[in-house]
Amino acid sequence: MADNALFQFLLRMGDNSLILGHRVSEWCGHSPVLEEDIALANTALDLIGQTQFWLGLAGEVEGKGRTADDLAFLRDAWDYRNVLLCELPNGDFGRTLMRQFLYDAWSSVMLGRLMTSSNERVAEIAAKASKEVAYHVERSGDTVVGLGDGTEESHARMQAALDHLWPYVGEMFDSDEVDAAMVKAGIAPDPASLREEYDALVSKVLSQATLTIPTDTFHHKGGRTGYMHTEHLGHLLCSMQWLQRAYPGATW
Amino acid sequence: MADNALFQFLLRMGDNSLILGHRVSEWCGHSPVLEEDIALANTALDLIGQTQFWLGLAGEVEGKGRTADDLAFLRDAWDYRNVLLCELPNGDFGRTLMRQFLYDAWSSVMLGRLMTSSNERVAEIAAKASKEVAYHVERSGDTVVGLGDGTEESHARMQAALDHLWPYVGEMFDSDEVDAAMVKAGIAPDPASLREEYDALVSKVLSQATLTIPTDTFHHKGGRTGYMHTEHLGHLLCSMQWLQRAYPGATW
Amino acid sequence: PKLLEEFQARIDRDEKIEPKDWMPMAYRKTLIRQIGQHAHSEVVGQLPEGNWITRAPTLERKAILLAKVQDEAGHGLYLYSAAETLGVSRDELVELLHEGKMKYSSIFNYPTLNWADIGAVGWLVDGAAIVNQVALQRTSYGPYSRAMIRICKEESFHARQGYHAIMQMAFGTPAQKAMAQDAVNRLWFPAIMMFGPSDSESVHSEQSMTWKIKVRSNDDLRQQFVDQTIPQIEYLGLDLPDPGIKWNEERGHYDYSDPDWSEFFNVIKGKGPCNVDRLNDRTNAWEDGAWVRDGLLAHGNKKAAARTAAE
Amino acid sequence: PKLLEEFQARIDRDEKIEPKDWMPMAYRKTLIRQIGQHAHSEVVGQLPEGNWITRAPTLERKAILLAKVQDEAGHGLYLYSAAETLGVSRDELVELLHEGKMKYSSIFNYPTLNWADIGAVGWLVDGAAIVNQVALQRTSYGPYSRAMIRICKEESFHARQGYHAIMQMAFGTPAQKAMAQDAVNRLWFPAIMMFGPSDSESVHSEQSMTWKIKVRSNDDLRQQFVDQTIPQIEYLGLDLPDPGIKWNEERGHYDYSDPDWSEFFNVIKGKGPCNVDRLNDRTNAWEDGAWVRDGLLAHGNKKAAARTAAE
Repeated sequence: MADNALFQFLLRMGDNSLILGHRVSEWCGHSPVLEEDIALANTALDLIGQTQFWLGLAGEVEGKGRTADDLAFLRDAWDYRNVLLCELPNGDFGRTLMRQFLYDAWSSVMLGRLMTSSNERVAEIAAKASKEVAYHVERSGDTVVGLGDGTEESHARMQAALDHLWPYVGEMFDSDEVDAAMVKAGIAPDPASLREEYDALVSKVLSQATLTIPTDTFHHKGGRTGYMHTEHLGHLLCSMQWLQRAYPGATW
Repeated sequence: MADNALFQFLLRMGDNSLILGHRVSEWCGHSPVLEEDIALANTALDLIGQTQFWLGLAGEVEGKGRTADDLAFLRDAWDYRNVLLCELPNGDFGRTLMRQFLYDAWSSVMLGRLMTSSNERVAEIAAKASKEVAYHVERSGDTVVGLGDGTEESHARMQAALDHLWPYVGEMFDSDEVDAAMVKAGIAPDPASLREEYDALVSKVLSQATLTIPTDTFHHKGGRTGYMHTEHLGHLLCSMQWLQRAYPGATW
Repeated sequence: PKLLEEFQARIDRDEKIEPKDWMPMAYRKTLIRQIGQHAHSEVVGQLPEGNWITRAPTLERKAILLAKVQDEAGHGLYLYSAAETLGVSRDELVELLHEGKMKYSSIFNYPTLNWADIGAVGWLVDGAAIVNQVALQRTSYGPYSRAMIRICKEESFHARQGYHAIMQMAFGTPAQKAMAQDAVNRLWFPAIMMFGPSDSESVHSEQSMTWKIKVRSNDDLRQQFVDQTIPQIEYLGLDLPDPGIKWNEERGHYDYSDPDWSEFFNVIKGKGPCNVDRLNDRTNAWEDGAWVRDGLLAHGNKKAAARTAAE
Repeated sequence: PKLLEEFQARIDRDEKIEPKDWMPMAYRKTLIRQIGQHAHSEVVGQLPEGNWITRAPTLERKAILLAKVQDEAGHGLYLYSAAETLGVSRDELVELLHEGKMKYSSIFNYPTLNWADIGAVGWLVDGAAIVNQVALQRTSYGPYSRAMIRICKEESFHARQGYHAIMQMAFGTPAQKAMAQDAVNRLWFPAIMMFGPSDSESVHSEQSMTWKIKVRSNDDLRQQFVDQTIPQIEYLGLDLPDPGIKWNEERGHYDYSDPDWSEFFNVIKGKGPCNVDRLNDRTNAWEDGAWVRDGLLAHGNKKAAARTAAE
């Protein structure tokens, strides 16, 4: 069980960065200004890099000889363990950046804790990733502030983005037996324990952005357990996995 | 060569209806009014039915044991022989209906000729399909007229659709050695020979629609030879072929 | 009161009420709500299945699915027509849907996540709908009753096709069987919730029963569905989706666990997995299509004017 | 005329012209056109490669491709900055692009149709670009020359990566090799068209050579590219994409067939396979992003105003 729990935990980390990185990469060449094309490509690149580490380690822990690529390209939707937030369609640029900020904030808190993981490999990956994510959260936060406190239109769009995405935030703090096993082994914190730090960070930025956090505490779930993803994930996989599915066994 | 030419000819017929049918099916549940949801589903259904006949016969002629499904779901983009018109993205409803009309008109003329094919199987399929297509072209033609001669906005949109699609019409009348072989065998007409009847039909409807046919005679090509499809076809196949690619050998 | 008594007497004699007949305002309103929701359900119901049309695994499956979705849109049309006999237009009903003032069946707020879901929707969802609709063939309002008769025929066909589709999966490769199991697990409770809350909690039930707008109780219909479906799941060789399911010799029925009604009410309130997407899809389709409806209307008017001028 | 003589003398001495130096209007205009087109090419060039980012076959390939596209956007930035030193803003240039009044390299109007195209774009397209850009490192305008030096370094890296990617395909499964062959067949002529029409037909060449805005002739550069590329195609074990290719002992160069220049001019006129899609993608991105640019600008102004008020 301990190893399987660790495997699940690593899939969650890796699938989050894989799927969000994929979504962000969809922007390529289509963003509002050249600097954003660069920034979004850079974010996607970092996330794919983190994926290689997390899924690579997941494959090792699983011990069945699966590589990071096998895990990324040869599982079907229900075997993915990313939170729903990461798989939601991009929407407009505001929604993409809001999603990025809401995730970066979680990721920065999570990685900070993981740097002191009892598992050295996890701690190493976290240390490396956390430098990148510190930059991401600063950047996505600045953009959320700039657009939230920009024009009337940009404010309205950012509030709509926040309202749309907020019901997906809670899933990042859900806990189950996998998390309990991670806590027990000193590998990872209970996600619920990140909430306070997260709320402080997010509230500060969103208040600078003159945006209002919805009060409803309901949240969607089903991604991190794989029980019920959104319909969007399957479509994403059609593209992402196409070549590996159509030409099995080839080396690229 | 004769058999290979016939195979290519049948692929062209089957791929046209497959790819266009697929595009039309993307509208499901999203059209402007319920009657159109029904009509579009019906059109897609007929086109998929025609595909089963054309590709089924193609597989028989090829003689390698490939079924219509094998041909539909297990070829990659460059092996498709549909004209580019059929694979273009739907755009708005006007563009979809304009594309449908421009194709239906060609199809109705083509099938009329194929009913007297020297190849009995071809003649049979054509006879069956031509009844359906007679209805399609009447319907898509009526809609083009209704929208072309509707409001200022609908007129402008339909003219834009026609301008966008017209450079893809010419490919339907291109001829090559495959067509020459078909003509020689009395199986199918030279596509170039359909143009006069097509122009008469299309001009009549478009003039009722108060729309102006572009005068530029340039046309795109590369679909019916497979030499150069658009980038759109590959994305379409990612969805269309997903299950067959991801779960090879399964029966559905 | 006299009118009302006569009205009730006709209903009690199993006579059909027709559009031109006198009827109580509340009867009319309840019917409009019920038929409207039913119509909306057919329309919104295109979406979860449409989600797999572009990924149907064979040409035949694609054709079957297209035909089914086409039928559903057709059912939407019959039902809007039935509602129109009560003096409300289709556009009004559609507007109420888009404003969130009318509902559609909650089942369509659940996602279709693998190909077996398409079979399961036909088998379980249409299956549950049929149980309800067969009962409604005896409903007191004539046009609604006749729409139900017509719809039931097609729906039974869909349910059979759905069962065949999931059978193919359940008897297929291990991966296919896993998809079938996953589909049944996810859709079981949403399907049995389709009959609505327990009779004890159902708001509109009593009056509707008296008026024969409803003909059988929620729990009664649910039990029938459960009883007919369990043997089918067993035949497919799939695990039962609820550990509470077991045959109750005494009752002559299957026992089953109560679904999580708080989830049901959440979904009703707009918090199901797909509520936002479904309603967005519909409102976007409607708004994006405004120019089409306007264009065709304008053309129709021009033609009519030309005819008048020519006379 | 004295200024002009001095200017030409400086150029002849291989001195760099800098933004504040006097320069003839036509020199400035030619440079703006050339640098602007070059910048637009980097930006539009994101699209054909972006077309495969979501389908990259491994995590590493996806990362490499993302990094490359990011670099290209960066090159766009340097080049717009170089153009700005000539007194034209990035927004003005972008507007000209969107209005169809400025061009970008025609190569980006060809589609990327299989994964090997991504390798081929790096190897052939960036390869051809580099041949041109290496020459331009010696161009007379300082900021342009320096941008070229910086860009060349990254481009050589891309070209090498592209070659490795297509090597993997050419030495891979039969299907992969077929993709590689298909890519080379389709992209060969568009690639050699990148150097522009033959010297005899090139409109702007002579004056640009005198001013060292261009440093080597189109045909000269094209020959260099052909000579360096043929052995690579042979090394990959692929068929040559042009039956006219053969070694000419006497010239010490490869002979090759002239591309179909009518196609080239068609593409320039907007009739390439992807012109409409590429320009739509760019204009849509620009228009859809207007609220973002406006929002960030407004926020910047508020902050500046707040700082001023605080002082």
